[in-house]
Amino acid sequence: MKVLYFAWLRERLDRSEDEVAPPAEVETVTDLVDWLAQRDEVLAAALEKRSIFKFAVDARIVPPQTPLAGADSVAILPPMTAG
Amino acid sequence: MKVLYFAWLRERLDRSEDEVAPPAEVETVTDLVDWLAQRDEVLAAALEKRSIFKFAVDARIVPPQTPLAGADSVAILPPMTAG
Amino acid sequence: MSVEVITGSFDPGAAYSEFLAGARGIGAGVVFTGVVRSTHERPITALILECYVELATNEIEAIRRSAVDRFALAEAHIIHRHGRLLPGEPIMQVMTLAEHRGAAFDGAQYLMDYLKTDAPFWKKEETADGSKWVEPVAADAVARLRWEQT
Amino acid sequence: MSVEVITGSFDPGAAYSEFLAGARGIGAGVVFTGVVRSTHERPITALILECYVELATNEIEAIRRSAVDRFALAEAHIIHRHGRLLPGEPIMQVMTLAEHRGAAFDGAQYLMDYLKTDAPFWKKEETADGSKWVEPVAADAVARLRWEQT
Repeated sequence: MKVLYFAWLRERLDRSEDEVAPPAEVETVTDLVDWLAQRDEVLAAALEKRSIFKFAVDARIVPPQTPLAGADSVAILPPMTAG
Repeated sequence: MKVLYFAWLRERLDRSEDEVAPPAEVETVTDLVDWLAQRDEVLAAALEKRSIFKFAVDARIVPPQTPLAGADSVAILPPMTAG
Repeated sequence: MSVEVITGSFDPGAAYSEFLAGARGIGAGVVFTGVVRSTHERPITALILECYVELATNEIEAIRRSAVDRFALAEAHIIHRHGRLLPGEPIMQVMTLAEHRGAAFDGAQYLMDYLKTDAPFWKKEETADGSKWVEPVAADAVARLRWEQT
Repeated sequence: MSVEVITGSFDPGAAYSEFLAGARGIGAGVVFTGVVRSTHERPITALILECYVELATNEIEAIRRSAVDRFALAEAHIIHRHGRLLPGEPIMQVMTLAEHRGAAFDGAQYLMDYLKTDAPFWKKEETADGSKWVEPVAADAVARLRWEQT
């Protein structure tokens, strides 16, 4: 599964994506983000204010409690500034 | 002094303007309209619902109680439908 | 030129391009275009717009200045046609330019709401059965009121 | 094509002309254009827009459909650029078409308010002193809320 990073989160991590294979108990987007944060201090620090982020599974914005079942990609999205 | 008529008021009167010389006691726009209505039954009937009309003196919309002093033209304006 | 009261047609997109050309460094542009409507339920062959041109020019310029002041617009431009117009043709257009989108949208809506009730134009619809003056819409008077209460 | 997520520039007026070309018989068109701002107080040399293109396309199309349904729009079109943009260039444009002006204005404002908070674009300002990500504006979150309360 791919994890995608954008904007200042991408810059802070110095990469735009990770290829990961989380264990079976990582069931939801929230579980995945927790699991990623445990393995990466920089990510953990960047995600400190977790509530400001949105998440997308396979290019659709979803609530954090969404199950990962079968997902190819999960994106972690800092607050957007379109328009 | 010219009195200008527009839209359905112009059609009902079958003319777009009158050249008039009201007496000195006709001091305001309201006075003028009253004076015109006394002289013209068709105009009196057309102006029955007086409150729906607006008035312009020398190409500026003005309140009905505006003095005529020195005016070159007074326009009687049916409800507008711009836009 | 910020107010145009014209008889010929105009190109809404070209007019907008020209308006925006002066927008360097300004963030938000809004346009409203009114187009002659002809629907299946009420087909018309033409729309005749009568106008008191001198008053229209004065009145629209006054409305424009009041919008520019009230919403701190960087620019505002109004085009309004009169004469005989065909279905699908543009009748009028307002364009506003402001630092932020709220002011640009509010300015354009304010201009429309005031034009509807205060600009000396009168519409007559031409149909297969003859022609008829368009009645003013009560909603237009209500739309205008909101700007007096705020 | 009702949603365009593009890197090249576009001509706001030409895009509006093309949009209106399909408007025969529809009364009201509204456009909003966002332009790259560079002010005396905060001069920038460029605006970099990062985008998650696939998500942007999906999300903007979802917002577009919701606006069309909610305001009974005859048509709605959104153009949004990404990449490196210069001051004075258009960033994005929304265009709506409806029977009456209220729906056209509301539809365009709704689209803007949702795009601001839900479309995956991130702005970075490039200045003489370096570059900096643009902070989201609290007013944008508030602007969006009004559509949830009505």
